[in-house]
Amino acid sequence: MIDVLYFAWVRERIGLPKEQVETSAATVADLIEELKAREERYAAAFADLSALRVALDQDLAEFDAPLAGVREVAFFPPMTGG
Amino acid sequence: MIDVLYFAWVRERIGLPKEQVETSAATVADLIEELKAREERYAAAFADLSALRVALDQDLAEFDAPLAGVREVAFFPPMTGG
Amino acid sequence: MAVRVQQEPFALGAEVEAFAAGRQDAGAVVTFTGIVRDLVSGDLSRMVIEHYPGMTEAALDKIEAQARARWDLKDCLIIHRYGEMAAGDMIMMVATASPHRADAFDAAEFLMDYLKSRAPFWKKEITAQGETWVESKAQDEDALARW
Amino acid sequence: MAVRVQQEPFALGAEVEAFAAGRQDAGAVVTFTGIVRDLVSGDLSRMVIEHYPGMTEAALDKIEAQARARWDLKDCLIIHRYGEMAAGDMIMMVATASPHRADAFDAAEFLMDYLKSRAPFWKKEITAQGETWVESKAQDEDALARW
Repeated sequence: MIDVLYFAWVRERIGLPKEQVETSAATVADLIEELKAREERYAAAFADLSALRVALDQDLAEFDAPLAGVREVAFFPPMTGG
Repeated sequence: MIDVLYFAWVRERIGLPKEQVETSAATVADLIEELKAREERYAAAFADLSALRVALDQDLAEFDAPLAGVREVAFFPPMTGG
Repeated sequence: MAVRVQQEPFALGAEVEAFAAGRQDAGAVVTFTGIVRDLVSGDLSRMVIEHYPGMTEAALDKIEAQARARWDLKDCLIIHRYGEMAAGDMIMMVATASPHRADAFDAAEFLMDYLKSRAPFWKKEITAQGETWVESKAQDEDALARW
Repeated sequence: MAVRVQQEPFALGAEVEAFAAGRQDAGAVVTFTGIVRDLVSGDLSRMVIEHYPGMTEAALDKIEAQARARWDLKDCLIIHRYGEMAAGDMIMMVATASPHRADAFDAAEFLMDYLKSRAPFWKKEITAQGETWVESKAQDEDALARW
């Protein structure tokens, strides 16, 4: 069981800020494939990975990063602070 | 007749902030030679021109600049504002 | 050294005054303040900033630690707001204090460059025409390359 | 746009607050503040700043006009004090406001670099050991080359 968080337009497109996902995905990319297979809104949100960023346990990561031991995955667009 | 101003250690070395000088010097360098010939304190103040700056009518200038039409000459060390 | 992530406004003048007051260890203090611009002239617009509680503080702490490791900083402050703001409202500020003018400037620019692209904030502009998520700029990502 | 040369202290917080308040035309405000450092640790020291009345204002106006010609500045402020100051006292400040963060930073650094070497101010440090005119640094002159 893993917490999956969505922010900004990713959150709006998927329609929720957070959910718990039962998964045995080995990497972030695998998890994304599982989510895309669920419903159209996920497929839409994850259509262009170059427009997305991912954080594992609140640290920026790559899409090929392993999920072993990870408790929180967050997906969001490039940040626009400052 | 020209107003000659001194600032910072130039003022302290020469012993006054301002004086009127009767001169027919063609350039700043000529004026400096006239002043140096006057007294030891002038010779001391103008000993090293690389440590000095000059302004003509409140605008930075070079030592070979002409004095024609100039009403105010100021000598001072490199500036240390900020 | 302080990092604050908050919804409520901050008092820029009081913050800067307190940061710089009586500072005898550092002759140079630089501040940057980000303000909501009225992008759509004459239009009543708002901005909403979303953030990632927990990660935001961790990211800002990390950016601040990098700045302190890299430059001679006697003090450093980062304040960033989230929530709803109107045009003219202050979004965030950074302040740096150093014995060296170049260090104070460079560290403040570094903090801003990293904060723009590495701290989990997202801006949304709301105007009469609708809502738009602000897109990140390639030049903001490129700005990181100089450090 | 303002240049102020004055003996009396200025209120940094109030100045920054007034400069940035409600500014909808420029999302980026940068300030630099120069403070008297206690160079001789534990020693009661003072600083005296001499200037060239008339030329000082003209030089600062010129530097400010150059900055405005070069960057997209919506506003610009220079305050510089002269006379006697104690460690911890504020000597001067500059502030810049621009729609672009890089412009606000660059213009503030430009103002500082030129102000250091081209505005007629001279600093003298007074300690128990005596009085010393602060010497200009080669690096301050070199800093002008980048603009």
